[in-house]
Amino acid sequence: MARVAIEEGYFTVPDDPAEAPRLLGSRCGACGEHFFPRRQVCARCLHDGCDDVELGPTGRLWTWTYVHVPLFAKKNAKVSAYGVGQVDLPEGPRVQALLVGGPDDFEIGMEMVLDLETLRTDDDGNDVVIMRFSPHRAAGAHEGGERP
Amino acid sequence: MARVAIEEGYFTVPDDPAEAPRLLGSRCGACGEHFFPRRQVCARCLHDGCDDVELGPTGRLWTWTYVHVPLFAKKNAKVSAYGVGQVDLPEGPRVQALLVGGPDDFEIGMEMVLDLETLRTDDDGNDVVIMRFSPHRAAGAHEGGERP
Amino acid sequence: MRIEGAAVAGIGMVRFDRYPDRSGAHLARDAGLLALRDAGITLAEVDEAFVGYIQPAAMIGIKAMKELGLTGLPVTHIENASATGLVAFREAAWAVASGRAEVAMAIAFDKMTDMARNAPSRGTGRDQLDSTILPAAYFALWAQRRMHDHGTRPEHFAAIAAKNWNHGALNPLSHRRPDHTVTVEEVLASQLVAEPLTAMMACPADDGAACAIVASTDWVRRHQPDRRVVRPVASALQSEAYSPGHTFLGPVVGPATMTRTTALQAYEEAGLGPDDMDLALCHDAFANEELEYYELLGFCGEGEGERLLDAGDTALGGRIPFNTDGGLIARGHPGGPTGLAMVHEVVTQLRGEAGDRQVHGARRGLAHLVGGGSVCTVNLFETD
Amino acid sequence: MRIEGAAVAGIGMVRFDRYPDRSGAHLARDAGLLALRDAGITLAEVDEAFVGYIQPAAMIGIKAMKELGLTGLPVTHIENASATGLVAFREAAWAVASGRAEVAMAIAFDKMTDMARNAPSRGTGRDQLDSTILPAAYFALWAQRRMHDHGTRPEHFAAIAAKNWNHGALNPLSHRRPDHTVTVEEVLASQLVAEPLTAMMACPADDGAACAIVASTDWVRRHQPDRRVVRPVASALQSEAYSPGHTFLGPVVGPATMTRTTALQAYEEAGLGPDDMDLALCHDAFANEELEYYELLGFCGEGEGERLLDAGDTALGGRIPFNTDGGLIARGHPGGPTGLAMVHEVVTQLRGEAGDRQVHGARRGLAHLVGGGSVCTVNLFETD
Ligand SMILES: [Zn+2]
Ligand SMILES: [Zn+2]
Repeated sequence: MARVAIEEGYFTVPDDPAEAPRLLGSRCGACGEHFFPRRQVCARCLHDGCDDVELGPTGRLWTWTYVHVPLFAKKNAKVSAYGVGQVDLPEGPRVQALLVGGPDDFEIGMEMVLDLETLRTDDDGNDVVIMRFSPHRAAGAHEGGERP
Repeated sequence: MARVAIEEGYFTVPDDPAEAPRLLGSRCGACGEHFFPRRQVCARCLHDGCDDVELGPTGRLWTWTYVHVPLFAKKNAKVSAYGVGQVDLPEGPRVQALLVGGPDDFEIGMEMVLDLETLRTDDDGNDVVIMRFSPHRAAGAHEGGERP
Repeated sequence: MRIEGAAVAGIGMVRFDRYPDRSGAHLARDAGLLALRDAGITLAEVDEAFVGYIQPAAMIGIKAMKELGLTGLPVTHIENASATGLVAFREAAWAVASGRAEVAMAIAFDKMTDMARNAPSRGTGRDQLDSTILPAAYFALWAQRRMHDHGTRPEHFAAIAAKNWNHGALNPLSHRRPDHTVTVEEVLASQLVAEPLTAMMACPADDGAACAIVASTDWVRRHQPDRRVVRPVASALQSEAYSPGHTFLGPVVGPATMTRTTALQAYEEAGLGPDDMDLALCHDAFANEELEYYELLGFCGEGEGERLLDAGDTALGGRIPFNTDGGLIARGHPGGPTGLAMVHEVVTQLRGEAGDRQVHGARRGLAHLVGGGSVCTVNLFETD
Repeated sequence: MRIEGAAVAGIGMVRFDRYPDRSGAHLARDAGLLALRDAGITLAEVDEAFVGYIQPAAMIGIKAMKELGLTGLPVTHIENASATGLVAFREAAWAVASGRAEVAMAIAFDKMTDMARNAPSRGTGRDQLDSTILPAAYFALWAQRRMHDHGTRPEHFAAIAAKNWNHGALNPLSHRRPDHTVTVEEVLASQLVAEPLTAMMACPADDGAACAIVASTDWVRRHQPDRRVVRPVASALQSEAYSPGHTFLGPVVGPATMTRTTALQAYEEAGLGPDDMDLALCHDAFANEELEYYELLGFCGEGEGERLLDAGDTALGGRIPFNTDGGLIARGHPGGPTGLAMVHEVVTQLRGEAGDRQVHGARRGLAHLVGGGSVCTVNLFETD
């Protein structure tokens, strides 16, 4: 019944399913730049010593697409279409991830929120979850809107 | 019931199981050097134009070993020990291949003969065969003996 | 640093296509034999070879080289994702320029059809954290943002794709050689892959091999006195520099702006600029990329790519024809060999041997690729 | 051609071992940080990088480099089977010698434990035509033939293995550091792998990373005025030349004689000979190889290797100590990083910083590897 991440070290899996997960990132101890995913050496100033931080769970949609042929050029596609996008976190990082919704649900600049999707059940009976972003219904979708 | 090669283009699979298979090689049209397996460009004189020839089926054992840990450094070994060797064909090429027999059956310089081993049955009911060398019982095993 | 004293001595390629019955090593052999014949030599005259392939494998480069002969020459496998072929060429050019080789070979082969077939079956596009973005989706993200920023329409992308399909029709070595003039409407009507990109805006999955032989300029002048000598003069290679908006997770080819800084470096090294170029080959795995590169390679200002395209400047007959051989979209993109097919086309054009697609009076050409990971390379060639 | 004007500015390595919980990219990062620290710089000062790995994968080299920073430097993946690390080093040395880089990095990582685990399950050693000969069997074929030709006994191979295990005990960076003196009897009593080779005569499967930074000699003298400057002076690389008895099918590393011609080339390029060497590192994936290389590298005549060994000449304290760091057998052989671990050891020795295993007064060293496919490389280093 527990939920486990598809891969450890990328996002939190809150005990309460109603709680939004957060991204596991880093902050440079020297210049303050934030990164996702975690890294030890700062990509901006090369300082060796980033600290663990949690990022998100909201962000703004920088760009998106909707994939109609998921396994383009591979013939044995058996999965449905899905959205993917890049989301700018308020802390700075731009995150590529799956999007929840259809091709008419997305607009550049809209507010997005991280959530978790259950992919399958593992051998121990745990739900294996992956992170994704959904349009944030409560927030304004127009570009330039204030961040929450 | 038919026999098929594990990979095409390396050895003949005679209709008569009692007949020895032959190796599919090449002979340079310019310098006459022989090669196994087939090749288009001569490795000796770089002439572009080798002709198909059949080689063997006998040869002389240049060196051999007996593998006691077939998947050395891999933990899931489930195959038995086996011999491998290099056999010098009368036409020139030295061929690495599996050997039939136990560690006490081999001696450098002994005469070897090519045969086929059935590995499995494929979906069409054919026997999938691989080539290997066996000590040639009829021939002398001492080094320097004349070639047949 | 400018490449001094190196020239292309020979080129050869196997037309990109699907070759289920031919091994990569045999494709490489055939491309290598063509290049050796074009150079007028055998492998015995080659001092060093760089073999490019992307397919996940070790040691097969040297095994492929053995099909050409066993002369003992140094052989090194070079891999740089889609940029592999040009980077193998860069190594060959520098081996000559540094004096360690008089004649060096860059050769590449790949079988994308095998790679597609052998891809992990769990690759459903969404059940691995680091693989959720396929290349088509990745470049579609660029396209969507460009449409938002500049009002670009899918018709623009379709026009580029149609142009490159039609260029391919003029190239006997192109994978796709349409028997009719491909139209914008036809491209738009093909299968939608990822908004707004359609199947005809994308390169095919194919197999192939290509080879280029580099020698000292002296050697080439001596051995090929009657031929126009084509020289590589700059080969800039860059990986991604950090900038805000960088994405770390998921397949990426780096920010589009990598192309700008890499091109600037190449122009500076060669002492040349975009106005000196007579043709350009770029990474058009997806048609919208080419539009970006018009600007990033310096052929027009930011946001002016559509105008350049609409004016026909980037088609054969225009001011700076792009992807004269059909580009990745038509000529094909097997992976490693792609960059060497570009060298093949630039050299053919600068020699004046491009037949129906000849850019008249072409004296300088540019070859550009980006590769996953991410890298970018811009290579400049000139003839006298 | 002699390498002029290049010197080693920094070295770093992660001790080879099994690291199930650390990614290859993280191992590379840690080795890279050690080398950068040893050079006294950050990645910002590095002009070009060559990343080596054998594992069948594309693009992961540049992903690993990103862990060290995103400075935009050119990054190229180099692969040459077991010779990968030394060939990446060769590229870095030439990038500096040719003037295209002032500071270049060679970095390599591999996880043999992953490769062993992920090997195709059908790899039973006998159900594929081209894979019937495992490396252990392949080198056992050499050993059996040598025993036939020269009367060599398994005790000789065991003596070499024991020596290298015991050298490893003196090296904090060795994978295997036995807590007792390993004896010939102990080596012979270990599991028989392939006649006549036992498990203790073979290198382990391990994970690791190593890095070397090369800079112009001027740069190194300027930045490291108090340190002995170690210079690569020759790096010969050869593939297999055809000779009668060549085997084409099945895993091969080429005829043993490749080492002779490659060493001759390196000596000639450097204007040095075997008598000038103070230590040598060679490809001792299996102990019997080292015996062959005594002769093929020119340290004794043909058939005299056993005498050299018996006299203790190739042990620490002897005339020409081989594999002072434990060699592939003890220090380990993850694949790509192996050659850079050799550079690490040669540089440590020539700097005079090898502690308990220091070769007194060492001024020149040799590093040799062979790689499947087949290639051979011999690299010579010297200090003032
Ligand atoms: Zn920082
Ligand atoms: Zn011949």
